[in-house]
Amino acid sequence: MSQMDALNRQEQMELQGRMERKQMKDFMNMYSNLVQRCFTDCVSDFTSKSLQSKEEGCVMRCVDKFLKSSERLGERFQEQNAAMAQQGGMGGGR
Amino acid sequence: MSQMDALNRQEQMELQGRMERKQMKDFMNMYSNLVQRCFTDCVSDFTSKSLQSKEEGCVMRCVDKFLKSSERLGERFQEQNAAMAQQGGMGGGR
Amino acid sequence: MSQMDALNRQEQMELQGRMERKQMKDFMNMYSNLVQRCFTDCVSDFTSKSLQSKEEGCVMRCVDKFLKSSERLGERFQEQNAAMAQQGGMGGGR
Amino acid sequence: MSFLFNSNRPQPSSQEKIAAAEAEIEMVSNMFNQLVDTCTKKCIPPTYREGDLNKGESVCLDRCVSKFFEVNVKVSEKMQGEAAAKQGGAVGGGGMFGS
Amino acid sequence: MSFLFNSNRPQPSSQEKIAAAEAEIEMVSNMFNQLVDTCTKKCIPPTYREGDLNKGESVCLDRCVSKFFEVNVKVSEKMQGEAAAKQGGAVGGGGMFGS
Amino acid sequence: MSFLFNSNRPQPSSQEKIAAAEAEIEMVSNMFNQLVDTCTKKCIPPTYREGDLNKGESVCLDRCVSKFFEVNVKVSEKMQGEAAAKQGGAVGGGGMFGS
Repeated sequence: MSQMDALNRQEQMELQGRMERKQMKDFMNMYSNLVQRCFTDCVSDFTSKSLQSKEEGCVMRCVDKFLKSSERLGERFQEQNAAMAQQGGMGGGR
Repeated sequence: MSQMDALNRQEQMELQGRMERKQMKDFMNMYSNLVQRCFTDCVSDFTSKSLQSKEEGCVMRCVDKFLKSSERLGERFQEQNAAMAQQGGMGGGR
Repeated sequence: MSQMDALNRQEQMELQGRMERKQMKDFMNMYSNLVQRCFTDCVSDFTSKSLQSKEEGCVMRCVDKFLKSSERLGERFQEQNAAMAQQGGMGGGR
Repeated sequence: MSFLFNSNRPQPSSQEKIAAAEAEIEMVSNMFNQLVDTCTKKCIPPTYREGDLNKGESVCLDRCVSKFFEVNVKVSEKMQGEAAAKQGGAVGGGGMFGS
Repeated sequence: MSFLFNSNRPQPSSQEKIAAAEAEIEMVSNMFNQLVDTCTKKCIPPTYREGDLNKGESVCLDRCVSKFFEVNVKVSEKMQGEAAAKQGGAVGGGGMFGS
Repeated sequence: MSFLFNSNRPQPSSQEKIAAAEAEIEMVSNMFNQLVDTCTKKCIPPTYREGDLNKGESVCLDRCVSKFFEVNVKVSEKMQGEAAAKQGGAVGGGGMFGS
């Protein structure tokens, strides 16, 4: 990131602390989006109060698929971001 | 909450201050979600610039129903959370 | 804003600093909502990896229209807010 | 939206005063963001045949703002009524962490 | 959701302890907000013929909470399993800024 | 997205530098979160017959990322153009609290 180079040691540590808090927050958001999405897509029967095995299977596959999607998207994102940085375009490269 | 026990008096006060700010933020979010939801569901006629009485009635019942839902969901949530804590499962008990 | 009058010079500067950070955050949110919205509405063909000229045109018009909408909504919002403040109603006037 | 910020404390500290002012600005700003989101969904069809706002869209946006404010007034009056009915307790709604 | 907060560091500072407690409360609060959002969408039709919850809506909400917790347990178990499979590394999921 | 952070001030303080770096990271992180949201909606049908990504889904995700970046470039160029047209004022868009 263009402006990070200009940070001294202490500033970098402060930034890292904030990033760790942000990472935890991002993880929590990702987790609750995942739950909400898989719940919404897989659970629609409210005639009973426990999860049907069909619903549970759907939720498990949904989580699985979502994690794999995120991973793949993360890889592609970083490739594109790196390519962009080399071209000196948007996105600011390290 | 498992880790709150470990906080000393001063830390608890700091945490409480943050929680009060969070509570106000949560309330504001709840309020604006409520407005957005009831507006979206009840107001669809833009041939006039004032609220029709039919729309107003719908908004009032929507708010009413939403508050009652939240209250009921809050009660059930706390019951489940307490039950979960007793089982020593997810959710971390006081 | 009703309570801002009560702030002294130093408090106002602190508040202004926070507002600048908030403004930047708001701008980033606006920007990413705009991208997401125009992408979602205009790009639906994933048989190729580059943007079709039809899609690009749609995105450009979408951005254009969205910026004009926001501007118009901003004007109306401030008029209403000012009118409200004069009536001493909700919204708190300067 | 000043009903939200009636503090009973005698002498607010600097940080409290800044936080209150910040919260008030955030409330207005939140409301504006919701308005943009809601009214563009109501008034702008996702086809984008031209970049300009046409007459119908412009009028719809203006009326949408007007109705959105009216709904806000109605809702906040109702919530104040509810809060008052619970005899002046803090406006807590469905809050989970009521003190 | 304590599995998220297993820190290996020996002596957390005051700020770290407060941040951890805050994160835990936020996790529960987030979950509640999602629950409200999800379950009202599932159980409350957008017609609002009356302001009270009718029998069907009430029962639906209760069951929705129950199922929502069950789904949370299943998902968190699965994620813990995944994290453990990657031999105890930090739970990072699709995180971009893994240290 | 460095066009957002062209500050004219001579000597930024430590806090300003950290805030700027933080904002830049947040911008990228926001963009990624939006990408995940948008592309999974476009490419993953809500049926979940299997947990793995099938060929069609994988290819769709890859192309979606590519198009999402292209759209970002186009949009940011357009916004820069607009900002420049308003002769180099702060990029404010529809901001409410312009200084």
